[in-house]
Amino acid sequence: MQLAAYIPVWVTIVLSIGFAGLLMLAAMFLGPKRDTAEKLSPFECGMDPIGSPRARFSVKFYQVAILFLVFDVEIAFMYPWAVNYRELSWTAAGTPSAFGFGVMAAFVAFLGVALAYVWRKKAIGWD
Amino acid sequence: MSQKILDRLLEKFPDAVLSTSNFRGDEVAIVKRERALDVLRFLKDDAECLLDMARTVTAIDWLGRDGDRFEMVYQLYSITRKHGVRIKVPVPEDDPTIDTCTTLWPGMNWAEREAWDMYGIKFRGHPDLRRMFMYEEFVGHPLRKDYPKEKRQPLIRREGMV
Amino acid sequence: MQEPSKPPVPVLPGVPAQRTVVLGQRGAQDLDSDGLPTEPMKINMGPSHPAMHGTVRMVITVDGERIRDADIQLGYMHRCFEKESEYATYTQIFPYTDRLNYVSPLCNNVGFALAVEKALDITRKIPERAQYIRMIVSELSRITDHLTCLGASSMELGAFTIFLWMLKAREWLFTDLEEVTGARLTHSYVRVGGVVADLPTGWIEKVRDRLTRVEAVIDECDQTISGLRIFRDRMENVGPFTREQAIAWGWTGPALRSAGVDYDVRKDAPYLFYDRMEFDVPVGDRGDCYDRFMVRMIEMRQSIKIVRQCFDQMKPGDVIVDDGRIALPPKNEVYNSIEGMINHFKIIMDGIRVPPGETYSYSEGGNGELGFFIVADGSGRPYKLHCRAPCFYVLQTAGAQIKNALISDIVPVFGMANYIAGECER
Amino acid sequence: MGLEFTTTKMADAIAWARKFSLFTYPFVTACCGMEYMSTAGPKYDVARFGAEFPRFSPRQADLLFIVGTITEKMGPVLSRIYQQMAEPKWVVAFGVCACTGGFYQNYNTMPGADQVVPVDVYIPGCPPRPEQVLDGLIMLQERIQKHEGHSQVRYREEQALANKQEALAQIRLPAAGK
Repeated sequence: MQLAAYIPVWVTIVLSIGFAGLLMLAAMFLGPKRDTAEKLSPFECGMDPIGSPRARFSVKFYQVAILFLVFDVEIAFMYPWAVNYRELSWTAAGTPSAFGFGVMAAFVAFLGVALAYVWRKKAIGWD
Repeated sequence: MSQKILDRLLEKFPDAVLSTSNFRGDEVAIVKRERALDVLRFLKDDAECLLDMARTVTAIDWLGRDGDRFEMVYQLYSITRKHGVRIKVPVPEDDPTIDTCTTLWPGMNWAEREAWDMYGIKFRGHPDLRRMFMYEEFVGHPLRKDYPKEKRQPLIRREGMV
Repeated sequence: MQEPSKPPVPVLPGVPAQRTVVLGQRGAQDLDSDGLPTEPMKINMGPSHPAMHGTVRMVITVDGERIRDADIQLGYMHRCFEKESEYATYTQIFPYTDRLNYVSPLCNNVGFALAVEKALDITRKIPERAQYIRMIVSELSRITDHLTCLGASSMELGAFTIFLWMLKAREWLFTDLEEVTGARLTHSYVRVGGVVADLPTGWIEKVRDRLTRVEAVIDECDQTISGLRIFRDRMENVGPFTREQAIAWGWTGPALRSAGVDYDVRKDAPYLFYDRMEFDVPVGDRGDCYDRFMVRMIEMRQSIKIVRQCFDQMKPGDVIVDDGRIALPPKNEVYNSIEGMINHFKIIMDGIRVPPGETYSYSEGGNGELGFFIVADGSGRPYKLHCRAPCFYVLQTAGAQIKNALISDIVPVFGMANYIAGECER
Repeated sequence: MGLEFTTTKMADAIAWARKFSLFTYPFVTACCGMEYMSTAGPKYDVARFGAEFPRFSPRQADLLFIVGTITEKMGPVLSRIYQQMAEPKWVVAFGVCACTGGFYQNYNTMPGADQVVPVDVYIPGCPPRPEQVLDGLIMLQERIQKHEGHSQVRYREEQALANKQEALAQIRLPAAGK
């Protein structure tokens, strides 16, 4: 099991988490903390806040957010596929093969069914 | 060209119309306060006049004039007939109230709120008569002649600022 | 199924009597109800908000994204135009009128000058060239008004390039108007009886070529954005208004024309030389934001046509009425002759004496019918000066337009109402 | 030398970075807004000074651009937004109405925004030409570099006060010990 092949992946993960974490820690410790009651009150375009921000809001927000997540992840998977598309569509023997295209077509088709279902159920629009 | 509106007014409301005049081409009719709403309704619905657009509603503060201190001014116009007239209604100082005309022209809702805010004339039957521009804590009606121009009522000042 | 006896559902104080559910107690009607019960939330789109153009406070009661009720509060930019003008002479009021609708300041100047001239009854004595110059500068100012309104609204809907292109065209017009009036924005160029100074030499050729380039920018923006699917979806039937509603609510200008009423003061009650001009008035049909956008887009082209006709018909002549009681005498006369000095002193010190009386005069401003109601008492200062602000009445209906609309519809409605704080709150 | 040398150099370096990356909160109310558009527009591009990025939330802004007339009703709004901004923060009064109320001397116009918030740079003009605005911005950048902004001075005073109290506390401790 060539674990070594995954070293670049670990390196990027460590770097990204490290960099983000470092910045947040630096901001937390080095940044000046000068909180006043006025500064901590929620920003409501300069007026006194009405009602509490903890009020319950409509479930449709959650629905739209989850649907966005699904199709966003779908696009995220397309990136590595697109980068390796040239190798995927040639077999080792050098003859063109539809494997690369076929794999992604199937993937998109599955999610297309999901999109059709969601569209018909009108879960995407607001009303 | 809208002299015929004044003639119709005189013939329909001889008691309500106090006087009519024509200054620089503007036809003006001064109407008693009690009959003001009927006159306005007539002007709006009558086939001859059909004043379907009220341009603006404002008030004049004749401080120091004998007789009624305030005077409501209705500037009316008809888009189809292309003529217009100005109706003025004297309002006494001790009881500065008048019927609202938002039932005839809903567009005058804010104009009346501004007249209330600036001159202190109450409009009976107005949907929500609140101050149009000034803040609730403001005392007095600023456009009245006896309100000094620079009398501020500050809500907030930095320490050390007057 | 026997109805389980359950305690009455308590109504929370302060929240309007809407069907309120306490978690965990599901009544029978909740199971088969179409939507899940929601509670309205009050949101504060306060004065300092980009979509509110900085000075309108709106408290909206929102059910998720759907707006149930909107209460618009003004007053954050009330600069007491009417109180200030009661303490200023007629000539001193011109700078205040610049700052009413500061997007098309010259239309205000011309409107106020016409009102005072009507009160003085000298409308026919204004020299021809002054009237042509007034028409030219107010039409150029109208173009800058529409450029700013369309540019800012497109930017608020995401089309930042349209904003930059239109701002580029507006900069050209600002520099041209600056050559004539001396200021980019607050010109105070018009006076009672005429204008301050004649057009600089060679200005007309420069503006002729400039207008062709402005027209090219307008066409470019029109082709880019007017047909855009996303843009049309955001603008079409957002805040539609019928003819009767528009007239009843006092709409005028591009808003009223988008609702299907072809009322334009330049056509219905022509002032200056608009009756000699040949231009047409665009009229929409649904009265929604898209129609208001297109009406303004077409109106800009008509204004360019008017300016070109003015250039062709204009002849040299003096630019202000030569009446000592109204117009300041030329400078050499002021220093070299007693009458000139007396005239100059009288006009500056106690203003132009307007005979007692009340007049209402109106002209076509950037947003619609701009009226000035002057009560004169014979002194050099008006006893009362009321300004009919066109966007005051269009904004009044913004609450009704966005009822049952989505929160994102607030932006086009406010953009197309072309709410200008100075004019709306005077 | 030691810490002071680095801290002063470090503070100057940070000030240099801050002055060229001002995030402005455009508190736009009146006619000066049109000139603000032109300043941010293509011809007088304020992006050359790094101050072009408008942030419509006081949390993410460090420069409060007060553009236009401030009325009495707007006073509390302006004061709250100023207090909700994170230090260090600067305030520029754009136009004569924000500086002194301009030629609106009446019951609802506040005679200048400094009645409510401490202003660092005043840009006169009604409206000021875009070049004037850029000149005002350069003046502000010099102030930032020299650490003379109101919030910077206040921060230094508070540090000095804290250090003094700390020093006082140390002196008293041994006496209690004896």
